[in-house]
Amino acid sequence: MNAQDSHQDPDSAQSEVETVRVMGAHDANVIPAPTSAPIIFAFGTTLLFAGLVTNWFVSAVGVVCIAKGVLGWWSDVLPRESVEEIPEESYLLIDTGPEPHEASKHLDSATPGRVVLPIEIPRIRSGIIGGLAGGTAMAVVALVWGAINFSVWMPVNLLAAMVLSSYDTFDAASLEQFSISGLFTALGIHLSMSVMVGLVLAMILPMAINFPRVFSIIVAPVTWSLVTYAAIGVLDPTLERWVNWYWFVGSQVAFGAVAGFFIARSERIQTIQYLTPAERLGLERSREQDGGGR
Amino acid sequence: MTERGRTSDKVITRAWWILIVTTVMVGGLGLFLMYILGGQIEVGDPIVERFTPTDIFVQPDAEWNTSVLEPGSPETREIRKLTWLVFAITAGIFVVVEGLLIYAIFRYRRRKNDSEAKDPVQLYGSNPVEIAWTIIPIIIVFVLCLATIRTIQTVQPTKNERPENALTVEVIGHRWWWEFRYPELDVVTANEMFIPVDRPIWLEISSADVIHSFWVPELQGKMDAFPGHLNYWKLTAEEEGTYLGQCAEYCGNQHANMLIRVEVLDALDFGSWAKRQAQPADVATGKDVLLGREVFLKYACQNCHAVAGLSNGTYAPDLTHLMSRVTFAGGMIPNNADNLKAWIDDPEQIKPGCDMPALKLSTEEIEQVVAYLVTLK
Amino acid sequence: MTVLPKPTSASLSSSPQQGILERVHDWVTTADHKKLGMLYIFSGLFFFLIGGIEAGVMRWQLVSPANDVVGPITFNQMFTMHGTTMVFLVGMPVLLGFGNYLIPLMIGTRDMAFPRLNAWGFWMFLFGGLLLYFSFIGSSGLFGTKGAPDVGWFAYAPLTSRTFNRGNNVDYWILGILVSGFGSMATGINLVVTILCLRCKGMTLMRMPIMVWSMLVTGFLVMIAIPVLTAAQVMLLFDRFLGSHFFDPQLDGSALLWQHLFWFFGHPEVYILIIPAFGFVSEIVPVFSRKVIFGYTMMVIALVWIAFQSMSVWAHHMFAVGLDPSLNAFFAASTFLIAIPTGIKVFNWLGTIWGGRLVFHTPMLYALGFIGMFVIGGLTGIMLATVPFDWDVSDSYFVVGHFHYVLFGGTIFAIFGATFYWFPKMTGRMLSERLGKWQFWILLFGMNLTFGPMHVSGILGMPRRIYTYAPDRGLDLWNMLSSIGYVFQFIAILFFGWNVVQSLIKGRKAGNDPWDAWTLEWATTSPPADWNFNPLPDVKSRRPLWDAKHPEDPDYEYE
Amino acid sequence: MANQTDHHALPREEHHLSKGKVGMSCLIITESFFFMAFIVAYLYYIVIMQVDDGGPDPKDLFYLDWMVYVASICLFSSSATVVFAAKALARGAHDKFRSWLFITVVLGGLFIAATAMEWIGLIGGKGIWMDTCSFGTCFFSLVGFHAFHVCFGLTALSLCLVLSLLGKFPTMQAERFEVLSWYWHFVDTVWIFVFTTVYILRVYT
Ligand code: HEA
Ligand code: HEA
Ligand code: HEC
Ligand code: CUA
Ligand SMILES: [Cu+2]
Repeated sequence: MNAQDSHQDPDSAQSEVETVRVMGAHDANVIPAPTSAPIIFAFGTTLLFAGLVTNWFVSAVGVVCIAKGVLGWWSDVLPRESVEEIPEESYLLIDTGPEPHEASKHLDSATPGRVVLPIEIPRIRSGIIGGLAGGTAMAVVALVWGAINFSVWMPVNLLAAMVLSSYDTFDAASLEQFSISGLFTALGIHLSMSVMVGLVLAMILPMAINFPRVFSIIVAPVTWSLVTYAAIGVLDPTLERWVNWYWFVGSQVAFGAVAGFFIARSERIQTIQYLTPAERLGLERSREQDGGGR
Repeated sequence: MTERGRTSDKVITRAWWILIVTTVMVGGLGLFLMYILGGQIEVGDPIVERFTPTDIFVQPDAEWNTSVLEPGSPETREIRKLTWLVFAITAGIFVVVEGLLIYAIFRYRRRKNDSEAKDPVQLYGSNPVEIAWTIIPIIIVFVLCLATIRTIQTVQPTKNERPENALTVEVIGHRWWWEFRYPELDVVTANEMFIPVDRPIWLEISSADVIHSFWVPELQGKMDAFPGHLNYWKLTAEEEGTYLGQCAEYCGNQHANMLIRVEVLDALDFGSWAKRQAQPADVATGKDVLLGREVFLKYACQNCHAVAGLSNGTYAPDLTHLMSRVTFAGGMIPNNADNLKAWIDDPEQIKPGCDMPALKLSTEEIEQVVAYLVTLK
Repeated sequence: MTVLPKPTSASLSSSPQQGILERVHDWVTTADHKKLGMLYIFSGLFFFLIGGIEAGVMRWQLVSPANDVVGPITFNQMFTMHGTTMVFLVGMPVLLGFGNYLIPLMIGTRDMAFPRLNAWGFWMFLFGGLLLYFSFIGSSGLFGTKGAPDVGWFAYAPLTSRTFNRGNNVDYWILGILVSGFGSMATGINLVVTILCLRCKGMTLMRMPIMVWSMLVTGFLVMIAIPVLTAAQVMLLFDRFLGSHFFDPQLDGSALLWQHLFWFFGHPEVYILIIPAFGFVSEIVPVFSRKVIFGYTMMVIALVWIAFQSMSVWAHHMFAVGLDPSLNAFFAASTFLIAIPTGIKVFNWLGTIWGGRLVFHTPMLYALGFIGMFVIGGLTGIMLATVPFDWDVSDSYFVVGHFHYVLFGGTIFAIFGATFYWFPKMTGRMLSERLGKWQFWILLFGMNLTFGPMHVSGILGMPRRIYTYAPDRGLDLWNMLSSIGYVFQFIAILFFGWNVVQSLIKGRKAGNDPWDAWTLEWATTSPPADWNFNPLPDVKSRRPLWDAKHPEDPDYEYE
Repeated sequence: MANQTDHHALPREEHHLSKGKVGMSCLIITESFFFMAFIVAYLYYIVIMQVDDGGPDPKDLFYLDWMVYVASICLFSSSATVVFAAKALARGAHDKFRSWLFITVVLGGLFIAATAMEWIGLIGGKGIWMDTCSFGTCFFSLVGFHAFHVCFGLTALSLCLVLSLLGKFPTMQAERFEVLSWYWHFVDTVWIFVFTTVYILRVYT
């Protein structure tokens, strides 16, 4: 333990232990000893700055305090921390029970008092696929409407007008033109909306609704259309000007029907939520890796 | 096994119903509000009159209205549509969340006959429910983003989007008054901005000292006035009348008294106003008036104030047509001889901390200089 | 539950017959995280009273139009000192103080990672705060002008330059906050290191109480945000003392750069003020619902998400400065996104009380009040993030309403909740429930009466930071209401003060675990011994005390 | 025995990170953000805005003569030598430790000397200082803070050297020294950024 001259001692095993004691001694039976160094140091620093707005003399006093604080601090931690031993008595009031020896139970085989909801969910993927499929169906309906009445680019541009406010002033002829920015904007909006709505449907349909078909083919599209109807003046005045509401509802229904179909078909899987992200990323050992688990 | 099945089934069903009711309520409530308040209906429509809560937002006995919900230009009208949308959405969410909270507080409080020891079912969470209440807000936020982006595009001009027939006004913030310059008309005035109705106004906003912010709520949102660079803003007034505004960025002592008055005139009146303003008004006659003019020149007045044809200080408000304005000192007091006397005697009394010094004029000199000032029509 | 033999004396160093000097000496030389934590909380609450009185001066001045209680200069000093105090000398220290006190207890260790640095951090904060307040008497400076700083809590350039502020008051603002900023950085680092390195046996990251997670995230935010403020303040100091021109537009500096730097700090800062509050609520709600927290994992993810997101939204405070439209759009979108993780947290709290068996002790009242009020503030935040609407109401009382709902209804409510919840642990005595409930209801009413009408006056066109307004603008009623609300708040806070004093002297003895709670701090004595635990605990789940209390049905079987 | 299935009782080493190392990493993050602000200011005024206030164009000032190169090389190589020193100390090879540490200190000292020369040239020779122009403002604060950090690191390293010469720097301090060397690496890394912004970007744009 004569650390003072251990630098002459090439025995690294010994020094390893010492290192741990110096740097990470939090489980040793000691607590840091009281010290006046920090307050003196802090006071000095404050005075140092306060000197700027008062008098250089204040700063000078500050420097002296800082020096005293720093030296005091050093002598507190070097060559090793000054600490107080703690008594042997026990200060822990709990006993968290025996070490669990077998693999732990899982919530899916849980007793009544414990639940994770619901035990099985559809694959998240099914929501995405359903959304994309539904989105395609919806787009087809919209394009057909466009092709019959204007050109196929009409619905695309109308959707893009949600962001591109310059379209507000366009006439039908310009809106029938192909525009690359219109295409990408519309695609972006359409894709993200489809996927998100698909996901929500996937979460809701299989478990919550006793009449999923009715919900996805009628209730949801109608609700959605109504909301759109109310807000369209703000969201997309261009669309408001040209839209045909029958076709609009039709396209929503197409979405609901197709997305609902895909979601209903999907298999259910067991929920995996009691695997923590840290475990999934391998940051901490999981029960699988420990050989426990399912 | 059956036991467990039943418990969790019950909780599942209940949890799902929360979610569905939530969604439907947001949808329903939002629907209702959007329909009523949204862009569907133009102002003046009886439905709006009947249902909007604007009643609180108009100032009942106010001489001027500065409510942001009373649009007076196409720009603010555009903004107001978005405002109602976001009002409706947040109001819907508000009702739902607070409703659920209050419901839960009453429904799940511990009753008298609940035994202390018995703990409720330990419910750890639920992936699908959590996914749902992540995605639904994402959808809402997505829609809000799109609406916001399009309104920004419509309302905010960039440097080279100056409308062709626009009238340019250079707005310069000073501590604590506003300077308005009309480069095309060769007019300079202070605190009171005159503009023609129905013609786009192109504002080039800047500051002579610290940051200010130009804000006339009924005509346009605010735009900061920075020293050292120009900000561009545009507005079109739709009705003649007086609009009140105020500096909206803290700029020191008298930030509170840095008011703006916008007078909207019809094209003809505006034309004659501009013509009058472009000419000097310094046509002093009469003994007191001439003496007053001397005083104005003798004391430092002329170093700070410009009077066309007499002095050209730029530090302080241009006084060339002082009496064509209804108020002075940053719009805080009515413009009349008595107030002017009090002001010149000791500005500190009226506007504490302001940048005009008391020049210690004798009562006589004050009388004279004010006699001169009131000729500046 | 196996209760091990009761310890007798709770402290090494303090014997019962200590003179006042020895006791003071004990406190100023302490390196014990619990004492420092209490010092933090106590000084923070003290500054809260000062800041609250400053608010009172403002409300008095604004109670009626064209009022003449204090002049513009005093008023401007009041809101500057009020804002600065509440943010830097109340919010941060109290929250960090609770972190200091609780983190080592919650993760089952004996002290912070760097106990002396911890003490230094506290003293830096305190001296910094005192330096700031010294400006009231000390800043007449060379030119004999002014007293306390009067530039607003975000001190926009170039108002802060020598040209426009000749006395030393701005210097006091810079230096006071600079000094206490160093302290905060030290404490932030200390929290992160403690949490990452000193967890007891079995305390994996995903078993830490949400409160510990929130402090970890806060620590990171402090490490990232405060240095940027420090750098900006140093630049300003250079401008004022060495004549450099970072922020002087007359000399090709940029007033905008200050805003970018300040808000790059400022927005994370407001999350530094709310995330620990989220932590408190996440501890209190489950205990008084008698249920495990709903969706622990998502709660953690949401915290981290909020922290990251908060670094990319700063320019939403600058929508009116004339940024490029595309930048405005970007920052609006980024700001909206924060609603999602925050929503997750709100819904998960609802999920926690859903199906619980709610017990309405005072801490729970505050936690529920927090949820209710914070949602209001959050939703007005969303409205502000809508750029065009922000052009309308930015820098108006609508904003003042927004941030008081999140700061008062959020942070301060959570702080009161936490005080009622952990006071027994810290002092061994309960606060009076009766007084506590009175305080809660009066405060809830008072704060809504104060801050609710501010939204209206903002919409009616009342800018913030004005010391007076004209009588004919329809603002009278709303300001009157706000000021009346202040009186209610004042009374409520008096209740609190009385409650604390009363309970310290003759409060009911608390026992070690008065709320029948589940986290580790309740597994030691109240107040804890200097060394917290002996031996150090060994946990197997997120709720070690649940395991101990229900050996037949422990948590670790399921997590 | 239970090790296979017992995932609850993680062995302590599992999450036992070193306080010193984590603490230093945190300090480095904090400091990086501090420097970031100054680098942003420099980029903003000098590289992006190219403020023209009569101040000198950095192009004319830094002809990238051998001094800047040599100083940078000194600083960068000192990062290597400090590693050798730390390794030596961990092995208990105290003589080697001292020599490597000495070289490090010398290299750092050379860097500071070069900075000082440059400053003397700018202030004394060209009359440029913080208050003369935007360039002075940004340059002196950024480079100054970096130099300040180098000095701080140098002081710490020299102290270690002195202690070691006095025989008061035992092997058990190896981890502390390693942590200190991280700080030194950080100071070097900052120089990479400073060098790029100040000397490369502006001079070659
Ligand atoms: C604790 C502090 C705190 C917190 C948490 C917040 C949270 C938020 N703030 Fe606030 N803010 C301040 C403190 C805070 N703020 C302060 C002090 C100022 C003024 C500074 C000054 O100028 O002096 C300010 C100013 C401010 C502005 C600038 C206004 C201006 O000056 O013009 C903006 C603009 O975007 C804003 C937005 C937001 C948003 C979007 C949130 C979001 O984080 C809110 C998220 C929460 C919710 C949305 C509610 C819960 C969510 C749900 C129920 C889910 C469903 C919701 C949706 C789908 C929308 N804040
Ligand atoms: C955590 C933050 C926080 C808190 C808690 C508060 C609390 C309060 N705030 Fe403040 N406020 C801010 C943060 C906060 N504020 C910020 C950041 C600003 C912006 C500043 C700026 O613009 O620069 C601001 C600005 C601000 C303004 C706008 C000023 C302006 O723009 O002109 C107003 C106006 O009414 C106001 C009022 C209040 C009131 C009435 C309270 C009340 O809730 C206060 C309640 C407290 C009490 C009632 C204390 C009671 C005291 C006692 C009981 C003492 C008795 C004891 C003794 C005598 C020893 N605040
Ligand atoms: C140091 C500069 C200075 C001098 C000298 C000065 N003023 Fe002023 N004056 C100002 C400033 C600045 C204002 C604007 C004050 C404000 O509104 O905050 C002002 C405002 C005024 C106004 C109101 C103008 C308006 O439209 O708001 C009048 C009238 C006026 N001054 C008259 C005078 C007279 C007469 C004298 C000489 C006896 C004088 N001033 C000398 C700086 C000066
Ligand atoms: Cu100008 Cu406020
Ligand atoms: Cu913000």
